[in-house]
Amino acid sequence: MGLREVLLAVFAFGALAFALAVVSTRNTVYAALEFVAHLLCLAALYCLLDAPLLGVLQVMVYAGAIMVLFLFAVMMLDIQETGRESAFQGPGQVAGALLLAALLFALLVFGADRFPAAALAPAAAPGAPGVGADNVVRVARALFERGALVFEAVGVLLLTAVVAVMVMAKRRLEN
Amino acid sequence: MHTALDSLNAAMSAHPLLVQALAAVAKTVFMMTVVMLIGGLILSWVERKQSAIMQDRIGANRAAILGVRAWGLFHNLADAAKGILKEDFIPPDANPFLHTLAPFLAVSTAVVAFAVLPFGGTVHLWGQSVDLTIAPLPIGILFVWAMMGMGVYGVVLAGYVSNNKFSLLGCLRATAQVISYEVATGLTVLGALLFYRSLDFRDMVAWQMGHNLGQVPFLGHLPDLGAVLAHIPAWGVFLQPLGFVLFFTATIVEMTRIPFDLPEGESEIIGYNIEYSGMKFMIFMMSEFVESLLFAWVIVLVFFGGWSLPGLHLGDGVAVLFGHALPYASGVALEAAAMALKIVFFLWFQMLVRWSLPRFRYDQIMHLGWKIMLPLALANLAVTGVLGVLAR
Amino acid sequence: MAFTVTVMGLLIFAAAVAANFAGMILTSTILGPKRRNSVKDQPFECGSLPVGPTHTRFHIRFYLTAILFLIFDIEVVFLYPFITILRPELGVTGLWIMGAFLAVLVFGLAYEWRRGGMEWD
Amino acid sequence: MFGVGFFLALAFALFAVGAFGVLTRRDPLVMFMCIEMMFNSGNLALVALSRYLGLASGHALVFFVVAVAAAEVAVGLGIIIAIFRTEKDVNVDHLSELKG
Repeated sequence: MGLREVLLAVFAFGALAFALAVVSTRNTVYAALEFVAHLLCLAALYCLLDAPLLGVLQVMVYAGAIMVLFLFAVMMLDIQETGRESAFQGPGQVAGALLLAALLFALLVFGADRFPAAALAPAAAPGAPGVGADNVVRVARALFERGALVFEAVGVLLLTAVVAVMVMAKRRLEN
Repeated sequence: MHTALDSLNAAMSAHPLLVQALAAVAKTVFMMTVVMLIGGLILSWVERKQSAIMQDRIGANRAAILGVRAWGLFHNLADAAKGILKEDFIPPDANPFLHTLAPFLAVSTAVVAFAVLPFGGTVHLWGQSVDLTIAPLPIGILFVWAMMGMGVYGVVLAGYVSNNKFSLLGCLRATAQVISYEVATGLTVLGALLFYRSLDFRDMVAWQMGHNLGQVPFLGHLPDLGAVLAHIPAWGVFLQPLGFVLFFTATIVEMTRIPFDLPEGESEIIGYNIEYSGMKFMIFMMSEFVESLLFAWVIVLVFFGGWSLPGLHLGDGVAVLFGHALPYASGVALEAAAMALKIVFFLWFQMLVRWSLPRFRYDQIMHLGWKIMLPLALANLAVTGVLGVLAR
Repeated sequence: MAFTVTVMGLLIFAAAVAANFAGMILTSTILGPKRRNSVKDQPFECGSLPVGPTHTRFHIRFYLTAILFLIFDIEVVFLYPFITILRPELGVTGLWIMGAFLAVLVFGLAYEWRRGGMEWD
Repeated sequence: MFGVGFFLALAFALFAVGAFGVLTRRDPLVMFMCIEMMFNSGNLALVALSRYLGLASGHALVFFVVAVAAAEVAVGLGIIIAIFRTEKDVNVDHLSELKG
């Protein structure tokens, strides 16, 4: 087992452990911080899977912007005190969800079993996003040569989001 | 003696990973020393002396060891001792772990960003090529931005866990200010990256060393100037003067120094760190100095040619300075000195700005960021992009 | 090999940074005196007694700023890979692609500007 | 050991954890984080599969997913704030405003 395998194991375990922590923590701020840690583990996994650009995208956008928005929302709602006694649904619902999650996981693991165990394509495969300096260039080609139309659609979606948030905030701005 | 050296050489040649591991440790020690010395000790001394010079005072000069005052240099050691020995106050309602985590995050994210900053090219040791960068990632500059983004958590946590409404308001203002200018910071370097075509700092420096202004697409086409421009190195600042000015301004806001120091406002406003004392408070202050070194370094790499020195060419074991051959080692030393001098210049320039300008009002900062810098950065990018593509 | 070396360097550096600053903070926590009293434990509000709840609600503008930042951060992240292939490969087509995208986002910025989402006082 | 199957299983586990969180939590913000976790498990599967198949298009897809997630969070959190700011109580079970 080389350094790479050890790191993969550590970050995979970290991602799963922090995910479980998010689900089981009562305090919303702690849950948000654990989610950030979960995201950082995922970013490290992306880097180990030869996708450093996605790893840094994950940290910049998810951890650096989306989660900051979450923390702002937590502070705006001031839910440190409320929700303490009723963080979870009733026991029946929890048991049902647990069963469903276990079933889902079992089903999907069964499906994943059909992939050859150790087969990750060599990074030098034609068209593959290699880990070197051309990683960015290859992803950029996939984004802007074949995905140009989707890219424009994403732009329109972001515009919609800005307009929607402005409309929601309008009443409060006028007060 | 000879035999010991020989056996060392043999051992090193036989274990390439050992060479790299030792090199990694050496690079880490070097970088930590630089950051702690400059960010932790020297910059706060320079700050005192620079302000004293500009205000016609003498500045800090009393701290002495055995009567030696050394121009006040020992004040920083006295500060460090005081920081360690002060009471570490944790508000009774605050979570001690998170209260401690906040300053730790604020400074360590900024320092980890140094991992992608090169301090030289590549050297060869025992048949191994060793990059003079701790982590030569292909997405270097984005790594710095990502770490800056993570630094926000230190501020948010400090404000939130302190259980003080002024801390909370201070942290909101600080966060809003820093994230507003992260967009401007990210947009203003893009014009220069259009030429470098890489997100790796080493490629950026290599491009600036390998080109002159005569070879730049739209400048090189101007018939009369071509001959003159061929003597000027193609540094980012010549390609992107507006981009450089905007970037420099945005970085000063990012590190929340005067004239944009609303988050802590030393004299009258109370900010996100009011419930901090002793070493933790000093660490918040130190993170500002660390960021100022970080940005000076990035500016030199992106806009001022990194370690390149006009007229100096390093080839395969030979150095040529304006046509005169030099020993290779002195060429390398010249490059290192050029890099260090450029960084020191920008650190000094940041100090100059800090002590020259009065503080902005909060609405003025937000206005400047969103209504002036962002449109200007977008316009700069659009013009550069169109010219760069059409004059291909 | 190159990959392992990069990761190893980053990890060694990160560990050194973490150990350094954790050491600095812990040393001061251990060495510093601890003398608490009820006045010192009060939230610091410039000498006056604390008034009202700690977690005051704040203005929606902070949230709007964070939203704008999120949207433009996405745009910046798209621009970085784009700029690396604009000149050698995409050319004029690339200008149209990014021009349309930026125009849409600048429209959003202008909308928020006009509706007063960026007014601070 | 660390073939594509490992990463897919990890992605599925994260998806299951996220689904469990959405079903059992009452705090709207934590529920939202769990939805993001499910998004992210999809991203992890995409990255692992494009590594497996040697394609860059999976990476491009992750870019789009993150952008869509950002838009979704901006609007979703806006809605949550708009609803729950008027009430003192932050609990999805007590939310009857949207009932027809």
